[in-house]
Amino acid sequence: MELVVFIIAGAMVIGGALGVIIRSHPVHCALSLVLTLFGIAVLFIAQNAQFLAAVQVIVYAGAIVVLFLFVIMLLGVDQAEDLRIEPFKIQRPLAAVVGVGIVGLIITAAITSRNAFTPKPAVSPAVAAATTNPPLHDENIRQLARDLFSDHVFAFELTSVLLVIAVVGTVLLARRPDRAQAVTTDARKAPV
Amino acid sequence: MIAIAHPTTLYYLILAAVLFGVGVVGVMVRRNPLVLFMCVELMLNAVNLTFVAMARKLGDIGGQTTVFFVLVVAAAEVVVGLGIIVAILRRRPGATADDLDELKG
Amino acid sequence: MAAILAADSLRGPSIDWLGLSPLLILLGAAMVLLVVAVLTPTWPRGLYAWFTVAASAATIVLAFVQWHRIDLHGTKTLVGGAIAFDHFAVWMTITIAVAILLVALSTDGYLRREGLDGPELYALYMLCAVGGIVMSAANDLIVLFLGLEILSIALYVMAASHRKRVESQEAGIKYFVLGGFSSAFFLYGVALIYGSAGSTNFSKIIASFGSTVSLDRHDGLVLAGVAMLIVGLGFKTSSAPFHFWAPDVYQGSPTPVSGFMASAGKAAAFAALLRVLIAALPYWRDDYRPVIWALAVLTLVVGATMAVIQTNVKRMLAFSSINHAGFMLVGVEAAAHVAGNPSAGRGMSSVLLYLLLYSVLVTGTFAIVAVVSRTGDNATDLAAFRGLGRSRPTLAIALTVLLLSQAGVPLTSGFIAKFGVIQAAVDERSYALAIIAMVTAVIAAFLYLRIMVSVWVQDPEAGDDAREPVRVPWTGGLAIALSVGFTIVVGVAPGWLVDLSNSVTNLAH
Amino acid sequence: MIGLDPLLIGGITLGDVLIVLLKVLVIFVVGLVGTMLMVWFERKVISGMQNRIGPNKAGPFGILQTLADGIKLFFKEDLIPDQANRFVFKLAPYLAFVPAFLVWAVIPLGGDFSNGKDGTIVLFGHATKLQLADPPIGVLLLLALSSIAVYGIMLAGWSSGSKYPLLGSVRASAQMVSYEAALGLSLAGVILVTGTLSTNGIVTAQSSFSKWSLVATGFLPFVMFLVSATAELNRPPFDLVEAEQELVGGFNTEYSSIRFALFFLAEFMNTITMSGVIVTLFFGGPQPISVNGHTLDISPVFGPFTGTIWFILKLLVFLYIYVWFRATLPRLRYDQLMNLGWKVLIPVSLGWFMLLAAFRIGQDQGWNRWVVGIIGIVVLVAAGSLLMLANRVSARNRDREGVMF
Repeated sequence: MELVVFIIAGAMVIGGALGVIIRSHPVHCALSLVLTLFGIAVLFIAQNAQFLAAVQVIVYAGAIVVLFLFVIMLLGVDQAEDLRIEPFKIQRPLAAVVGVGIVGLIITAAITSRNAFTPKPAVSPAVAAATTNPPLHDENIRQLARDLFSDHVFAFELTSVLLVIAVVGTVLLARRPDRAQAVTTDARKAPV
Repeated sequence: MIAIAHPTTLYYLILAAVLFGVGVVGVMVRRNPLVLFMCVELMLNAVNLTFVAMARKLGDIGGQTTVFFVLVVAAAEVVVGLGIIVAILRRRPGATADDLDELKG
Repeated sequence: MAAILAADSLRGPSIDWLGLSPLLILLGAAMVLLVVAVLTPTWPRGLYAWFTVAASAATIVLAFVQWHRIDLHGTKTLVGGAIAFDHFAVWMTITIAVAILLVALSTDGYLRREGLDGPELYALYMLCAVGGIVMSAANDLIVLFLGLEILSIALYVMAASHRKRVESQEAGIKYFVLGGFSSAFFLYGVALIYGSAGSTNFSKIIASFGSTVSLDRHDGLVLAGVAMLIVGLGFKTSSAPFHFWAPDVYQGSPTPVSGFMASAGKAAAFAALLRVLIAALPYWRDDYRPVIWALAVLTLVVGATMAVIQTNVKRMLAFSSINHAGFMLVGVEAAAHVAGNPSAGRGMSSVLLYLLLYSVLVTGTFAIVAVVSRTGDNATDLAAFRGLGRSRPTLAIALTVLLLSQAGVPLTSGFIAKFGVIQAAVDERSYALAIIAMVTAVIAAFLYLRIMVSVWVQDPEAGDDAREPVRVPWTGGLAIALSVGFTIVVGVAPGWLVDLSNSVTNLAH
Repeated sequence: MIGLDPLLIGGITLGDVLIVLLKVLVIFVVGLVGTMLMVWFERKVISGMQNRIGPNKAGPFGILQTLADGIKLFFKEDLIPDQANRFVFKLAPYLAFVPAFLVWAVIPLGGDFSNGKDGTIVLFGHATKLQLADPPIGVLLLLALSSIAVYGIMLAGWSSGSKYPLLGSVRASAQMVSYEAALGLSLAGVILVTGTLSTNGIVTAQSSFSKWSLVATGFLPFVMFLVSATAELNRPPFDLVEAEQELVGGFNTEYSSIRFALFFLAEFMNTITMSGVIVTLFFGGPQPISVNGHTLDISPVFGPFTGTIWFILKLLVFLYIYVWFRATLPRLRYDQLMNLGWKVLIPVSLGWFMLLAAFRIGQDQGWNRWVVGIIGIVVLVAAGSLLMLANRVSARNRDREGVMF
């Protein structure tokens, strides 16, 4: 059952990811990204992370990709990129080598420490506790909340700093340059 | 739950690694700054998947909490990144990463 | 339902507010600055900068109080083990606060000249400093990552903040894409370490690896994780081969911001590197030390040789900062020899000393470049410095002192810094590394010499080429003076600072 | 795992599967028929308010008018503009339509909630909830689906390859993303009071009138929710997306035939869905009206479907309110819309949520609730006046610099 879910969602994830890097049109890329994000959300549910699955959809699909699409449409930068042009001859082989290298590295690492993973640990503490007394309906959310506000409370507060920076930064960047006193790119050619 | 065969944590780790690799290749190959961001998002999602898989393996909720933080970071990053892109594209519509050549590097 | 909720009420960790006070001061000051700036149409000129200076000065004072408290009560961790409260953290707090103090002073005149007056940049400096301090004090990989992101995202914005220069926005976008890329690597490393250690908390990671039998350790995953972490932090510290963003970004960013990146940004990244490698993963030191060694050699060589062929002073300084990063890596390598040992050599303290001294140096240098770059922030090629010795002799002398110090000439702080790391390397018998470092120092000296020749020997531009005269605002002048003064004082009488730096090796767990 | 229905505990028999399938089928059919009736209802009510007759030819009272319209649309020629991005153009109507349906999966449509029961009833000898699924994240699913709904509109406008639809869809997505924040914040108040994310749990918690979230959260979140839900739906007075005078027909100008019908249906379906959500969140869903232990008991008449009757009655009230809005309120201007969203709804719902949270902490810690309330309100007023002051200063700065934003 979980295997079936894994295969379908995994296909969504990889298919979407390939779509992002292969499709020439930014809007199509964004839609492929959504496919990947949904696949990931499904995998989260399959691994008992319901809350994260919902947040993943709300934040990523509902906000981030919408923002991408919004920028694409607002700026009208939706012409397709010609993927046949390769500015640097070495770029693609190099990318392929690096990509395969990284994937190979991690997979090798994971497989060498395989014995840590293969025997499915049905007796992990949380699961063990769950089998003895039936878990609350929203056990996952409760655990997450408790962890968030006890062990990770400092990190949680730090995210607020992060959001403040994002807001201040966007306000700073969104200001238009005053046309009256715009300085050209080369001050030497500008009438001083 | 009908137990036929459970995908082990290893399956998820490999899937995440492949996703991460695709993201890396994308960042190195593509030129449209918006698509570059999307590839970075792919990489972050690969990390999220890894965290959740690890959290389940360890029976520890901490991995899921971390994913929550990564989501916040991703949102903040995208907001700022798109802000920069809007600022730059407003001046020069249709710029790709290769057109950004004021800085020789 | 009520019964369940009551049973659920959780107890948060206890919080030592005084221990967190430097962070809170900076955060609060940033908030106050933003709120008040929104409520008043315009502030009297220069008040933003002075407010920032006051906040960072308060931070420094509070940091000294913390230093004393640690002397009395020893180290500990705060807020449920999220961050460490030790001399290392306090030292970095001071370093970063000094950096924003100097940068804020030099930003004031710069922003007014460019017609960009506003509170946002100052608020970002302070928020960014919060990120940097959190990074260097982190006792948890997630906290460290969030600090890293706070620092980086603020830096992306700052790099792109000059609205009138296309180069600035391009620098922003380049930095952003590569920064996001490297953050993802760092985070993947965190995920892999979390998977094998079962926690992201440093204390728990050490406990987990310390207690398990070697068979049970998932070596492959940890090694891959460490590699990813080093790649991620390699970008942030601009170590070769992950340095390629630095010249472009330093050149494109507003000049005081470049100074901020080279000082606070680099300092925080190195502190994070030390925390991760030395504090969290001492058991893997034999695995990552060769990597650090290779990075150090590459960084030293690339920084020194590439710097010499540049013609833009900001790019030169970027490569020079890469070369300095190489020196710091020499110190990190020395520290890695003894990671986890009770007697923690001189590696770590030499790196921290280097960071403080270099931060002051480089902010001063960039303050001078900011002044010389003139309106539009574009006159940063070597030609723009020609004849500075004749037109602004005091400024030229200050620049000469700072450059000599960067080159590592005795009687300046740069010498103390370089001497420290090389001595640490020699202590740990990394003779090859020490020799390479010294050779590259000689090559890099040529670069500083080129700027000095421009300043003192060559004639100023005349006729059509002539640019507006260099004007030094007094705040910028003060920043330069402070930096030069510190450089000479420490260069002449380094003993007290070196002694202080020797106590940073006692990390909290 | 995902929905803890008593039906699915233990072994799954054929009967259980059939019941689930039956639920799906009923929701689907009733949803479609309900949408058609809603179109008719709206036209009839508006024509009544405007003193005309409205549809009256097809069937009794013109009730089959929508069906006739649907058949006509179905047989019309399907046009795809030359400039259109064909794949996305075809995809968009489904993206608009599907989320509206999916929400019904988590809304409790009935069941027995009397005396603190959790809504389980016995159907054909199987204990089950009158709800397709009850995931622990129910409310978040609502938010997720409402954020997915943006895609349909956004992509429809963009893929048409035509100017006005694009403008319409850019407006729509900005509007929906902006109001989603206020929607989420007012919803957070409900979650805080009921202490659960599951829709079933939220309904269970609202066992009497004083415990209805409407009352328990202090009425304001409901108003906020209603306003931002109307904006999410792009219904009047927030229907700038399809402001005919400005945008020809809005994001769906280039659509015809069955694809247009899908957008049309999605809009009305969404209205019903949102009414259902409001009833569930604030009005106790299938719970009967009960004040001080006196319950208005209609169960002897309707048996196990009492809850469903209550749900439908409450739903009808909101459907009427939406039609009423449409008939009476003038449309906002775009800047007014954005100001309302960002400068009023979001700050107010955030402030109110903080106040609720303060009360909650006070309750846990045993503080005096009056003191908490007074301090909270003083703080909120101070923050509010700061915000207003800041708005005024920035407005003055804008005037001085002569910039548009």
